[in-house]
Amino acid sequence: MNTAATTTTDEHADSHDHEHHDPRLAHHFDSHQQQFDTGKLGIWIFLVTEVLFFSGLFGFYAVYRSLHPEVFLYASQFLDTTLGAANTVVLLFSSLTMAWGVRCAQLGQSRGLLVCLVTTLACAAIFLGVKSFEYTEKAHHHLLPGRAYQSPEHHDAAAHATAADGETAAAAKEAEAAEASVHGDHGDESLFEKTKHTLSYMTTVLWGVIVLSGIAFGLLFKNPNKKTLATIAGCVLVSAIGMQLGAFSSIGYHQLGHAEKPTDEEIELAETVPAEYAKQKEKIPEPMLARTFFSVYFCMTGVHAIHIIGGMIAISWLIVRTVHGAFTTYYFGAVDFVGLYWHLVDLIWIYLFPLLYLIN
Amino acid sequence: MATVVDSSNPKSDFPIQYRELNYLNCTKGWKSWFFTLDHKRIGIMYLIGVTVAFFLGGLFAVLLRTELLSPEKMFLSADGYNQMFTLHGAIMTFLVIIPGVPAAIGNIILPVMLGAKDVAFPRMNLGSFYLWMAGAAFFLAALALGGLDTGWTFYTPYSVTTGTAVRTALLGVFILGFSSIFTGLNFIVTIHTMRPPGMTWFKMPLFLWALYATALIQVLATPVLGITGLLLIVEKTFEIGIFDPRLGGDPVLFQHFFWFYSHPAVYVMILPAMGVISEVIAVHSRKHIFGYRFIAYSSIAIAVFGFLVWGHHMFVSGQSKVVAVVFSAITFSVSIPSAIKVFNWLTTMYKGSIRFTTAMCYALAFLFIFSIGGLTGLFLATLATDIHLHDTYFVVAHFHYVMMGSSLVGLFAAVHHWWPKMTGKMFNEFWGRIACLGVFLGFNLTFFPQFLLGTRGMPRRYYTYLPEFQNLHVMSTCGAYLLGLSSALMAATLIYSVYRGKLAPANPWGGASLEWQCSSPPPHNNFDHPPLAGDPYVMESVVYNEEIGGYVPVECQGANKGSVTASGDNEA
Amino acid sequence: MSDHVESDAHAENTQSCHVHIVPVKVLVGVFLALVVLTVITVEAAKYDTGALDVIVSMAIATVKASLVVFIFMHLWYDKPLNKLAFFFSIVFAAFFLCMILLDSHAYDNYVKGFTEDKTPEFLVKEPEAAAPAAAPAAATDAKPAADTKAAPAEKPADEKKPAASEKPETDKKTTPETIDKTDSK
Amino acid sequence: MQMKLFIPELLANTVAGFWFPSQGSTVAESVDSVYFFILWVCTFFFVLIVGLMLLFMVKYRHRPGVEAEKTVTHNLTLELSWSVIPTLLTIVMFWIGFTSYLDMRTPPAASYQIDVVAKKWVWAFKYPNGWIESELHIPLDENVTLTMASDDVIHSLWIPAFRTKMDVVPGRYTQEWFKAIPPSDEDGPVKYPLEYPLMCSEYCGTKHSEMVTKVVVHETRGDFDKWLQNAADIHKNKTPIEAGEYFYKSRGCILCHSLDGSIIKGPSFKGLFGSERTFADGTTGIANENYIRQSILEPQAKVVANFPPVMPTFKGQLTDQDITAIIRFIEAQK
Repeated sequence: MNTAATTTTDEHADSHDHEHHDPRLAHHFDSHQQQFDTGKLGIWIFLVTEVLFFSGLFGFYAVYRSLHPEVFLYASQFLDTTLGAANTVVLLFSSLTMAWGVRCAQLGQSRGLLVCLVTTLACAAIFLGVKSFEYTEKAHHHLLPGRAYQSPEHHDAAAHATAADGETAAAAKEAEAAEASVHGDHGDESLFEKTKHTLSYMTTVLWGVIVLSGIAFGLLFKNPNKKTLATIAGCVLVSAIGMQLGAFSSIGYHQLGHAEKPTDEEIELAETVPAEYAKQKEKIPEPMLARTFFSVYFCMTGVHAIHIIGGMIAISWLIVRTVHGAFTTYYFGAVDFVGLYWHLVDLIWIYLFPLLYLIN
Repeated sequence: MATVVDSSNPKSDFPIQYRELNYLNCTKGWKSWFFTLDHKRIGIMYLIGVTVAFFLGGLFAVLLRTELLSPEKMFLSADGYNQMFTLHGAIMTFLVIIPGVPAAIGNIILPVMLGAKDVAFPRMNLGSFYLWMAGAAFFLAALALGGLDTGWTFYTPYSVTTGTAVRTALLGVFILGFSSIFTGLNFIVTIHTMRPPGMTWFKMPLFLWALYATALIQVLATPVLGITGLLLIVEKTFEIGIFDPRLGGDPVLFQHFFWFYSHPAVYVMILPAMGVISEVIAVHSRKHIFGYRFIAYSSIAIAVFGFLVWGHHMFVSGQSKVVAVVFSAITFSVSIPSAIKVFNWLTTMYKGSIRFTTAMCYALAFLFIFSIGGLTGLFLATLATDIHLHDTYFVVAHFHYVMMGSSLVGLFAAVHHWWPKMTGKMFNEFWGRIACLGVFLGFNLTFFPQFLLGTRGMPRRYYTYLPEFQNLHVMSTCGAYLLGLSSALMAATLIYSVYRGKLAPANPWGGASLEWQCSSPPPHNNFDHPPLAGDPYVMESVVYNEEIGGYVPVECQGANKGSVTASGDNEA
Repeated sequence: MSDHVESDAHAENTQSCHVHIVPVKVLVGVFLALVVLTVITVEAAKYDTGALDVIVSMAIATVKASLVVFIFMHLWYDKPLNKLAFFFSIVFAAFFLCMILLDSHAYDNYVKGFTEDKTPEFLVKEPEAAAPAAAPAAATDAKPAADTKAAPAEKPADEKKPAASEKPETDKKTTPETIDKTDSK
Repeated sequence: MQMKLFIPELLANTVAGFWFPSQGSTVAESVDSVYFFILWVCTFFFVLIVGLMLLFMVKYRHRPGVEAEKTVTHNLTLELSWSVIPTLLTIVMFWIGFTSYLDMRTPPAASYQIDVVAKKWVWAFKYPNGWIESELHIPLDENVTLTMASDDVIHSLWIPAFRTKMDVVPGRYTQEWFKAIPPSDEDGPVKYPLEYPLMCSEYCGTKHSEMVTKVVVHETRGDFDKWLQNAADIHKNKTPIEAGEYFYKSRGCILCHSLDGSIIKGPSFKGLFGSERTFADGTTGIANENYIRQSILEPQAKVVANFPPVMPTFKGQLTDQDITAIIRFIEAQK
């Protein structure tokens, strides 16, 4: 019925011959309303495919969690709930600004739209920054999917597990001695430090990006012919700053748990087991399939992160078009559609957060 | 020859027969094709791509059948044979049948049938074609990088452990999946929002219903294939232990994931063909289709039920008994809508005036083949018999009767039915019918013996076999040769017509749906004005006109009744 | 609610596009509600309520998701068709999940039985055994096998130990590379 | 089972030879009955559809001057009837299929247990006394339950004559049961032991089509036990080299290792013993008893250069005595 209404244009057929000068209306549509409704249905159906795409991952999660609850109970303690919650709020806020941006677009307030979009982009970047910290930390504790996983239970011994396994008692002792010396050698470069180092490489790169894109932005800003390039540089700048912010604040948060200069004991702890786990009073024995949890974790958050990156690209594209003044009160479909996509990404995180971080 | 009526003169008596400018010649150069947003050109490119893939897949099939002439090794190595049947299956399903009718024929015909200027998202449409190309490229790359020997089903843990190019092929499948999703999305939105005035849901041609149902499946099922492929790639690369039992994974879970897409995909293959048959039988019998609503609803019913039955591929897989019983019960529900369709088609022919054009011959062949294909499905839905028949040549024969016999014969019917519309040329009916006869006989000779092979104990995917099966295998191989030759003859007939064929009138068969109202081939924008749509199956609304050699709307026959332009709207 | 969409479909002017516009107050209100719900779900997770845990956190997540879908994504004001589309995606996903869960639980007994009998063999030795070129793994496994059986003629598996004991460190470090090698094959 | 009433039993049995191999088990009979019931229903509908189609093709073919007659475009009664009648028929089909499925899939409590291990591309049937054989031997008229596990990929154990099939899935046990019955003696007296083919029907790689062995049905339990005892005493009855040859042929070594120097998948046994081997990791060693033993139990430990590491382990499937026999057999291949 709706569709019939929007396509009823034949009585104006003659006047339509001249309407095609409007560059915002594609040639095969009769009206902006039709164009908008078409796009809206299109994006909803795309979201349907996204839901089913993720349903595969959720299915994988559901099967393994219901078959091996102990794995999830055990392994989820290695995830930092506070960081996860903070990230959730950041993402929710980005959803707010996106929805607000859609509203601005509908009302034709392009300045407001620009502000909202940039904020959304920044929030997305912060989310990724925090995520990259979490990934780095997991990687350093060898809490990785598949073969790369190493049990945190005998973390420091793990490096020599192969040796200790099949040997005579004497050989095993020897190996342990060797291990102790290895331990001593690397004592000054604890995992705690290594995490920071990896991140500091990342932040160095990010600083480079920030400086370069900042310069580009500054140079191009005033040039009306280079509007597009300037805006792209601006988007990169915002993304890099956002990521930097996210990474720094999570490092800061992580260090809060330790003294200004970590004591030897703390370094030891940080090195052998993840901080969250170290605090645990009663240790749950490690189940056999503990690594499956990290497969789930990395697959789900990884695919989600890819969607975030896709969303950031789409938002940057919107920013460029906004700067060019493409959107008006009757042509704002693109903003609405990217907004819908962004909300869906948010929606998936809303489920991922309790499913992965909050298992008790 | 018929009078050529100039499109600039709307007062002329007859609809425009031959336009100077049509979508094929309005612009020139390779760029005008490769960057075109015109749905018809994209459809033509799809058709060419699908044809090439079909002959490649067919070549593999002929080689496979030749190898099976003897119960011992002939000329292929065991690994070569395994790779060949895998690629035959993968190419035929992902590159030929799934995009065949919807993406190739559907792209060309759907908007014209709807009286629309284009599909809703022309750029996405072009994108989906390029994704198809990329997917095909990945398949070829897999072929070059050491082949693929998992069977098109990629069952774990075999696919995880084999050393062949599984990842490349899976990426191809992933990409092709998105191509399919975009096509489906486009069709759903187009059908919802771009119907012309007067075309309510129940005045839509049944082909559109079928495409709509197909698109629903494509959109709902294909993403799961995407994530399955992705997870399998990740599994193979990082050994994350989802599907690999050595690491605590569950190989049966993979089968669930895989068939959740791949069973509905069977309906992606057959539903559009059913839509084609509804059109062809009605038009060439000159009869209103019988039981329109039942056919339309049954398309949707097949699409919906098609989702609920994937487990019947897994009756012997170690799936639990409860689930097997549930799936067996639901599986039978799919057979009902198919039965309804067949009976409705038959009744449509009743008291008609049946013309044995090539397209109609294919449609009749479809009825015959699909009856066998559909009915043999009952054996496989029944738990007790499926235990014996699962993974045998009976299954091979069954799904070839449905997927090759029905879907591809449906595609052939569609190509012949709309060929004049697509190319503006008439093909040689005599050779067309000969090819059709060859396809029909060759097909049955190839696959009927395989039912017997299956029940007698011949497992599928066997490279050598017990000598008692040789006679039937030889019959089958002879049929395959005949089938291959006939398909080549069909292609030759059609291609010949492009260069030497007679010019086609706008409505050579007397169809009443909108696509026959614009000239052959259609102009770039299909319709200058949105046409008024009526009942697409009132064949009396067009009558044969000697002078033109085709059908014209009734109003045009008598003089001075007001003229009708090509786009079909009445100008006072 | 679909009034907003349809009201001006017949307008003379094609340059119009009518949709529902959500007020700022509502948007901010929804955001605050979402934050509050996030805090609640984090706090709730700290109390061990057993099986209820998942249900509670999923219920809260669903409330949050509905807020996002209906308000931020305007689905509440949207056309019935779009609602239907989204609804069906959820239904199909749910059916899919239910069936695979039903199935994996129905054969659970088999899997567990198998795990007790066999899996240790796969999993315990697995870090080494699966990497194809890991020689020590084979050596270590061969020994118990040889010991448990009273091998009559020869006692073979014992001589090659020394070679294995040198390897462990390098072995560990090369794990990533070995994985790469397996992949590239 | 109770649905047999429906089925034209006599007719079914005479055509069975055309469609099926002879019925070798109790379930075969019920499967065939279900099959023929569906077959007759399908034949009826097929004849109906194609008959009508041909009739219409002739009767309503296009003739000059005769136009299509306008008939009703729908008829609810008619359409409902051809929706409802097939529905009822399919319910019947489901029911008979379902009941005999339950029979096929529920192993009786009292049955003879045989463990099956499938691996690329051999079957290993382990009898209660520990003897492992690559052919399946069973007594007639006795329930037999196979408990199956796979060492590598999915296989599927199919005995066409028994009409039963079950996938062998790695990572879990699956079960399959049957009770062999004597075949009909229409074609003269039945000779025991009976032999039927047994094959893998789930694609499992290169030699999938060679994963075929046979089921041997012994007439009485006594015959079966005698065979089993005799087989298990292989080391008493045969010289080590003969026993080794038996294992070589029956355990699947023959699939990859030739005796004439040609290379199939693995190194040939010809002249192997005592020769110097170069391994994939560059080290070398002499092919002595220890080496061969290790290669059988831990095949990936030392893989000879230029050969793929594909050999499955035989741990738990060969006793030390068996391995010794194999070593002696290899030694004899000069």
